[in-house]
Order: sequence, then structure tokens, then C-alpha cells
Amino acid sequence: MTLAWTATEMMTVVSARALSSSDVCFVGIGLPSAACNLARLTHAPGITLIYESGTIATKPRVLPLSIGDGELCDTALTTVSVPEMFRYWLQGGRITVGFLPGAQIDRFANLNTTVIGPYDRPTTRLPGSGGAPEIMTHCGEIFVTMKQGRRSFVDRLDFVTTFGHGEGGDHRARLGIRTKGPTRLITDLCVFEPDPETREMIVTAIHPGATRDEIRDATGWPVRFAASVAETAIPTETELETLRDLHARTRRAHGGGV
Amino acid sequence: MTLAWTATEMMTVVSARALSSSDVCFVGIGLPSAACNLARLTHAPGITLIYESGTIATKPRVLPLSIGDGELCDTALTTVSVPEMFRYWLQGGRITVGFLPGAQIDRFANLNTTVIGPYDRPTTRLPGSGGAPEIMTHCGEIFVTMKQGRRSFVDRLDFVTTFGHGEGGDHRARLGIRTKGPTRLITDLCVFEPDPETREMIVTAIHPGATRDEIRDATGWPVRFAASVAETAIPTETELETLRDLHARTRRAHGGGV
Amino acid sequence: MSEVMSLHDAIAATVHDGDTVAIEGFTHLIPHAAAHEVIRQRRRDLALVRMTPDIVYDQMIGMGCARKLVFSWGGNPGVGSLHRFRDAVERGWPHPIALEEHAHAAMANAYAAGAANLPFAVFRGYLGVDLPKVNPNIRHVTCPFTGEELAAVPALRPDVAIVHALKADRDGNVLIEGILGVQKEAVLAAKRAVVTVEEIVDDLGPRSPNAVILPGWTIGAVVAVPGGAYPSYAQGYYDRDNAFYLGWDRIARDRDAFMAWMKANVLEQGPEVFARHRRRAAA
Amino acid sequence: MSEVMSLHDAIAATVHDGDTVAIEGFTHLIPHAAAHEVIRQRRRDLALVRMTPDIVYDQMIGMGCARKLVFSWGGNPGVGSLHRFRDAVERGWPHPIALEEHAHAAMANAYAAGAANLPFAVFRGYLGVDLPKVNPNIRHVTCPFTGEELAAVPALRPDVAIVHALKADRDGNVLIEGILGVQKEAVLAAKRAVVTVEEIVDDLGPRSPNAVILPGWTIGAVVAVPGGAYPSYAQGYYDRDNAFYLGWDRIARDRDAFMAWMKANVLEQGPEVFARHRRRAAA
Repeated sequence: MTLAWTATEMMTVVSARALSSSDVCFVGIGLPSAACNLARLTHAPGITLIYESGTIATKPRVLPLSIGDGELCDTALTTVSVPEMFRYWLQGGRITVGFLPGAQIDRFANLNTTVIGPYDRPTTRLPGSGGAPEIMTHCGEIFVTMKQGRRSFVDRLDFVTTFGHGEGGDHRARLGIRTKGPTRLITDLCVFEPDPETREMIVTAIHPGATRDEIRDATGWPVRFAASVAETAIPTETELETLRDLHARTRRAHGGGV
Repeated sequence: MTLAWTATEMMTVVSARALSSSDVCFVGIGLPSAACNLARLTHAPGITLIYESGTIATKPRVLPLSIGDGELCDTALTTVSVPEMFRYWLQGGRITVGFLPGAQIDRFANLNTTVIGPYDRPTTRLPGSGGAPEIMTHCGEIFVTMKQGRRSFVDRLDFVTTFGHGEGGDHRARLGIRTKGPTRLITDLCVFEPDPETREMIVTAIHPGATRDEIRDATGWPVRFAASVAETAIPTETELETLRDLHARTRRAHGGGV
Repeated sequence: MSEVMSLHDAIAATVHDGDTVAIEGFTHLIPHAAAHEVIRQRRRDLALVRMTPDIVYDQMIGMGCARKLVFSWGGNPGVGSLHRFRDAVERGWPHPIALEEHAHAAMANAYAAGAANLPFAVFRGYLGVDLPKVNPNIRHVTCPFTGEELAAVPALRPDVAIVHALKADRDGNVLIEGILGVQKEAVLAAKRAVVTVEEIVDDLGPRSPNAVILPGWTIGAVVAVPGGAYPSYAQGYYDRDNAFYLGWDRIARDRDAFMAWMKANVLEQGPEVFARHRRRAAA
Repeated sequence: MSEVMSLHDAIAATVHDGDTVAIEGFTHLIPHAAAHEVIRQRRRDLALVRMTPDIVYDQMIGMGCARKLVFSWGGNPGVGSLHRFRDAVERGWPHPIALEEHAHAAMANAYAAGAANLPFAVFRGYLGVDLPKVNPNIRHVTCPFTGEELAAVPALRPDVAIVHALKADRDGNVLIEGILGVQKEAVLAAKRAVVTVEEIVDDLGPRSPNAVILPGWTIGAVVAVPGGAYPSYAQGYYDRDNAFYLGWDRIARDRDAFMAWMKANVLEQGPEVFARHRRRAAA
């Protein structure tokens, strides 16, 4: 089956739909940035976007290519220092939703972005923690976005960079964490949500065109499906047009400069 | 004997002379503010003045009447928040000289600005600590300016608001304090400096017109004099003119507004 | 998102009897009009928090609003004592008041810790002094790397912060410029916040990319009260009325004179009386 | 008071073999020209500190300047890996490098603690993760009021901080605007500081009363290096050259290609080559 949209577009649209005008989002570069701005340009015009470079309530006309593009600062309500961003805004509990990617994820949405292999002698050295460990604990809830595959959706992480639901159950609460943690894992195939009891991420919606077998093949643990699994609504024309316009604008703006 | 200057002018001039262009001063309202600006307008044009309201490198044209006059902000290099002032600038160790007053002082230049009488049932409730305790420990050195009298220069403080030389000797060092503490106590009669060993404040210079007996009478402890006591040089014409001009400008600026 | 409402409604909705209330301002931008509204609404048993309690807290204490004062310097700046504060502490009039007393460094750090959602603030301070003997909220922590002992105080997390600022836009985003004090920290540390401003504008206008702004969603209510910081000042709007501070000394010295002044100037007035001070400097 | 001097002299006087050096910049204002000068002067055994080591640290690591890296995110932003960094960590080329690895929150707080002359920083963090198992500089303190355990890391107090800013006046007072990063904290935390700027002007000009300024007396040396942040950017002067970041991936993948590029573009050049990037955006 050939779809009229790409897997990345589907992930972006699904992510955008989960946001509302009352959200204050901690936005990462790439897909999260596209999703948040798509939400802002469609159903969530009041959404507040914050990038960890310190830009608060920014309304970029084109997507930033780095976490600290001048465009983010130019269109922000104000820009604060990085220490203030991490203290008063993130740790201060003023963010409702954070987006995180991972190089590896496990069934409890713990993330690894540090190393593949042993820490002291890694086969692949990844970038490291960045803001992720504290984004995961301080934001009201977390959406994780990753393309699915057995190398990234693993049974056991090589390194726990970022604590999602830990060992599941009340593990977050036992560590004194009061935020919800990962409430959605949005992939190119489906949407996972935590089981209310075990906190294992289970499939609650499947994107049009994807199958349960595909999902099983792309997951390194025995994947579970919710009792009732929805089919993700296809992207609307408005969603796709707005997203493609945004990307086209971005390419035009950045293309000429280099 | 009638002098051509007031006791306050003498104190101000003596305080100003102790400052240099390379000093960064934490300035209090009143006499310290007059002294610091007199120094800036005479022999120390490069001096950096900082007020605890957050104004850095300010050059007020007239003396401020409060610690946070608009004039201080208008003529400052920049103005930071009060938490930043206390963290990065005062505790950060970036101030060379602080000025402090006191309601009571003892022979080791410990200060009381909290209560007269017992803390729980004071006969006189004073304003309290303000910035003084940390100004005293974080500035490179401290000048204390107070008019002398037996009610204020006491044998024993009712309350130690601000730790000067404590019990004397190496008491500051024993508490882990690396700054010099009170290096001068400038009164209307004389100048005290700490004895190099005991750190008791002893008289090292007497203002013209004042006598040892006057000083003894105005001090609530058995006052000691240095082996060699200087006579304070009289205020120069430039010093007096500049100071009086500054006060006149200040009166004109503030007089009309209220 | 902050709501633009009347001062009466903002205070009525935000400040309750028994609350811990921080009415902040460091010489500049002291919210006198808002404090008067709290007095008019006869709030009681408040724990008042402020680094530099001055005339407004003298008035609130004298009118019996406060059960407790958390502070680091209580005086009439450049003038002398706060007589109503002293009368409460020294003679228990109109009723006794509990004190939690700190130094400025402690209060400033405690607000910053509150804004950062930390349970305590750590700093170098209180060495050799008596305040820790009378304030059980001054404790210590040991650096886990050097073994050094440092001072610790609980974070300030007031129920309500009330501050005055220069202007807000229609979304309730508030601009503070000039002497900043601890107002941003107080608002971010508090559960609820009321901000009075000199004016509400369509757009905050050209400004530094790093302007000090409290976004509308960090504030409960924004109220335009022109002149609302008088007799303190609002940079670019009007100057500090030093004569008022001098004159307050005489009024506050005497219980009857104080009560008469409060009746005539606060109880029987509304926030609109502050408007006569707006833009006086510019006039 | 800061001294205005040549970049060569500023680096020669400030950066010594074995120093702990923080070359900071958060996407904006990354001091590439100054880092190149450190490479040209063949500094060795440096402990390099930075929240977001990117191309400049990839270059310094690849050229053998670094014995240690203290960091929280090491990558080519928006592109992928830092190949020289990976080659050092994974294969010890040109020599092994020690890592002290943190999260952003820890590094940001540690710089702020250094600027505030505290021995350690305290924050809510590192819950449930593996980094404390491999980094002995992640410890805990207990709140003396609530009993809560919080994360603690040592304050960052580099020997040297190097940052790039927009402009300075003749007294060496430096203005930073736009995305601020941790540059102010890094300079105030360091024993010595070098600041490169786009231009030195007679007067910093009209600005917010609360503009982010590093006074001249907090800085050792100020050097005008127009274009000195390229390929990162200087707000109002020139934009980020995203193509350079993409292109770096290919250059850095291969040891020989990397060495050739460094020889042609760094070792055999001087800071004046950066001038061609100045005000490109404005042109």
C-alpha cells in the first residue's frame, strides 16, 4: 500500500495532535519542533514553545535547524540564560509537555543516548544526556518519538541515560518523582501508551497501513497490545499542507544562506 | 575650637581617602554613599560603585536618598536582580571594599543592628541584618563608619548581628573566613584599626580638634591607642568643595520633587 | 494565562485569611495600591514575607493583618524606624507578631530556591552571628566534596506573591525594567500571583531580547493601577516621593494619628486615588 | 580592568598546558577563532569543559589538546556524531581521553555555583539513571528541613573561560545579547577569562537597563575578532552556517582529511581569516 504521506509526516501529525493551546512545551530539534509548530499553526494557536537554549514563548516563522537559531530568539517573548532555563522553568515545574528522542528505548520507556556497549569501552559513543534526564522528571508528561526497529527498541538498555518508568509499576513514585513520565511513545508504525498498572508501554493505536506483525518485528521485546487498539486517523489535508508549507518555508530560508 | 568643617564631613573625607580607583565598593546609603562618590569625583575616578539594589558601576550625578533610587539605575553600566547581586557579585568575591554602619559596636568591630535588650522582648527593635552579615564576610575588607558614643560603642553587644573580628585573634580564620574584615573604624573623633595580633580596634589617628579624653569618654570599653597615633590631615579645599557641591546638587535635585 | 481584572476582584480571589503573602519590591515598584486593597478587604492572620518591609508592611501590621513577619531588614529607608512594626514587636499592639528573621542573602537565595522548586537554599553565610540562635530555620549542609559547612534556609514558597511592574500586554505578559529586586523570583516561587502595572498595552514594544518578562501563564491576575507604586516609584513613570517617607515617621509614631490616616487614605478610598501619581515625573 | 590585546597574546598569556579550560557558547557565539588560536599555540593536556562540545572541541580533541572532557552533550547539532571525539573515546586516537560526564542541568548549575563562589551545586536530578554509577562527582545532599535527597555536583571553577560576545567598549565592558547560554556564569566562575567580540566601540549605546554585561574588571583580555564565532553565529552580525556543520561530518570522519583541513584552515592561518564572515547577514 502506498500512502499519501511519509512515516515522518505521520509521526509529526500524531505528535502535534496530542498538544493543546494550554500546553507549555519543552521542544527539541527535529520532529518535536515540527510537531509543536504544526500544532501552533493549526489547532493550538495559544501553545507556548520553549527551547532549552532559553527562548520562551517563541513563534519561529521557519523551523530552526539548531536548538539555538537566531530565529528562535527573534520571535520569542524573551530569552533567558541556560542556568535560569533549567532552574526556574524546567525544574520550576512550569513545563507541561516535553519531547524526547532516544537511541535505545526499553518497554518502560527508559532511554539510552550515552553508549552502545560498556561505558568504559563503548562500541559506539553517543552524545550523552543533554537535558533529557531532568526533562523526563520535571515536565508534566513526556512524549517520546522514535522510528521503530530492533536495534533501538531493545529488551535491555546498554545504559540508562534517562529514567522513564524504570522497572514499571510505582517505580517513579518510589523515587519521589511526581510527574507522569512517558505517556506516549509515537513511532512510525503506532502509538504506545503505558499500561495503567505495570507502566509497560503497550500499543494503543496503529497507523494506517501498519500491521501488528510489522510492529512485533520491529520491537526487541514481546510487544503487547491494548484490549482495544484504535486505528490512527489519517493526516488531514490541513495538517499535511501546513506541515509541508512549514518545511518548504524552512528550506527556502535556510537554503540560500549557506 | 571651631572647625571649618562638620564632624560628618570629616568622617566622609577620611572614608573617601581610603578608597582608590581600583576598588569595587559595596555602597550603603548615607555617609558611605557620599564618601564613595566623593572619592570618584576627586582622586579615584576609576572606582566601581555597586549598590545592593543591583546597580553595577553606577555614577550618580546626585546622591541617592534610597538604596534603589532611579538615578542609580539610570547611570549604571547595568542593573542585575537582587539574588544575582548577592550570589555572583557579593558572595562571588568581586567586591574589594564594603561600608557598614552599626547601632552598636564592640572592641572587635562586631556589630548589632537587631535589638537593644533581649531578642524576644526588646526594649528597642532595630531594623535587623539586611545585607550586613554577608557583606562583612565576602568583601575584601570593611570600613565601619559610626559616630562615637557610650550607647553605641559598648563593652558587650546585645546581639551579634554581624561578625567583625569575633573574639579577636584568628577567630575569622577559625570560622573559615578568608577576607580581612573591619580594617578601619572611622568615627567623628578618630580612626581605629585592628591590632595586628589581637584584632582589637585601636586608635591609630585622631581628627584635628579631638582629644584622647574625648575618645575615652565616648567609648564603652577601655580604649587603646597605637604606639604612634597620627593626626588626621584636615580636609582639603577640593575635598570640602566637591563634597558640598555634591550635597547641594542633591538637595536641588530632590528638593523640588516632593 | 493571566486574567485582567479589577484590583478588588484580584485580591478577593487570590488572598485568603491565613495565607503566606509576599508583597515584594526593592525600593522600586513597591505595590502600595495592592497592599491597601488587602487592608481594605480586612485580611487577617497573614504571614507577611519581604526582604525589606517598609511603609506598606508597617501599615498592614498596624491594621492587624499580620500574625507573622518573615524578613531581613525592617525600616523606613533613609528615615528610621517602622513605628507600627516596633509597636507590635515591643508592645504587642494591635496584637503580638511572630518574627522569622533572616539576612538579605538568605532571603534572596530562598526566593530563588522557591522559584527553582528546591526545598532549600544553600549559601555562604551566617558565620559567627547570633541569628541562627533565634531562628530554627537557619541550618547547615555539608558539601559532599569539600566537607565545608554552608548555611541553609528553607525555600520561600508563598501562597501569594503581589508585585507591581511597568506594563503588561493583553495576554498578561509583564515587563519589569530597572531595579528588579526579587520580584520575578517571588512570583515564580508563589502558588498564586497578582501583578499590578502602570499600564496595559497592545504590545510590549521594542525591547532587549533578554528583557525581564513574566509570561502571562505564570501569573494569576494582572491589574492596571496607574501610580500603584506610589510613594515608591516606577522607572520612567514617576519618581520616589521622599517627602512621603519622611512624613510617614510622624504619622506612624502615634497610634491615633496612624488610625486616622489609614481611615482617610486607605479604608475610605479606592485604588483609583493612585492615578494622580502616574506619570508625574513626565508631566 | 580588561586589557585589549591581540588574540595571540591573549591566549599566550592566559591558557597554559594542563589548564582546565571552558570554551563556552550555546549554539550562538561559539568562540571558534579563539579555539583555533589555542590549537595553533599547541596547548596540551587541557581539561576541556563545555555543556555542548561540538565542532571546536572535536577539532581540539583531534589535534591532541585535551586530556579530559567535562561535558553533558557531545555531538554535531542537527547532524550527528563528533567523529574526532568518538575516535578518541572509542579508539584512543590521537590519545585516550578521560570523560567526566554530566547532564545539562548539572553543568548549568555547576557553572552558576562557580560564579557564586559555592563549592557545589544542588538540584533535583539524576533520579534513577546510570550516570552516577560512572561519575564519582555526582553525589547527594539531604535537605536539612524536609529530609529529601537532592543531587550535588562540584562547582565548575575553570582556570580559564573563553567566550565570544557581540561588542565591548574601550573599558572592556562586554555586551551579550540574544541566546545567552552559560557564558556569563563561565566567565565569572573562571580564574581568568578571554572574551573575543565582533567589535570594540566607543560606547555600548542605548540598551536595556538590565542588559547582560560583563564589566571589564571581571575579564582578563578582550580581543576584537570580527566573524570570530563562525560557523556559529553572532546575533545581528551573521547567521549560522548550517552547511559548514553538515560538511564537517565528512571532514571529521577521516583522520587524514581532518588533519589536512586543520593544517590548511587553522595551523597555517590566523584569526584575521574570520573577518570575511563578519556582517555577512547584513551585507
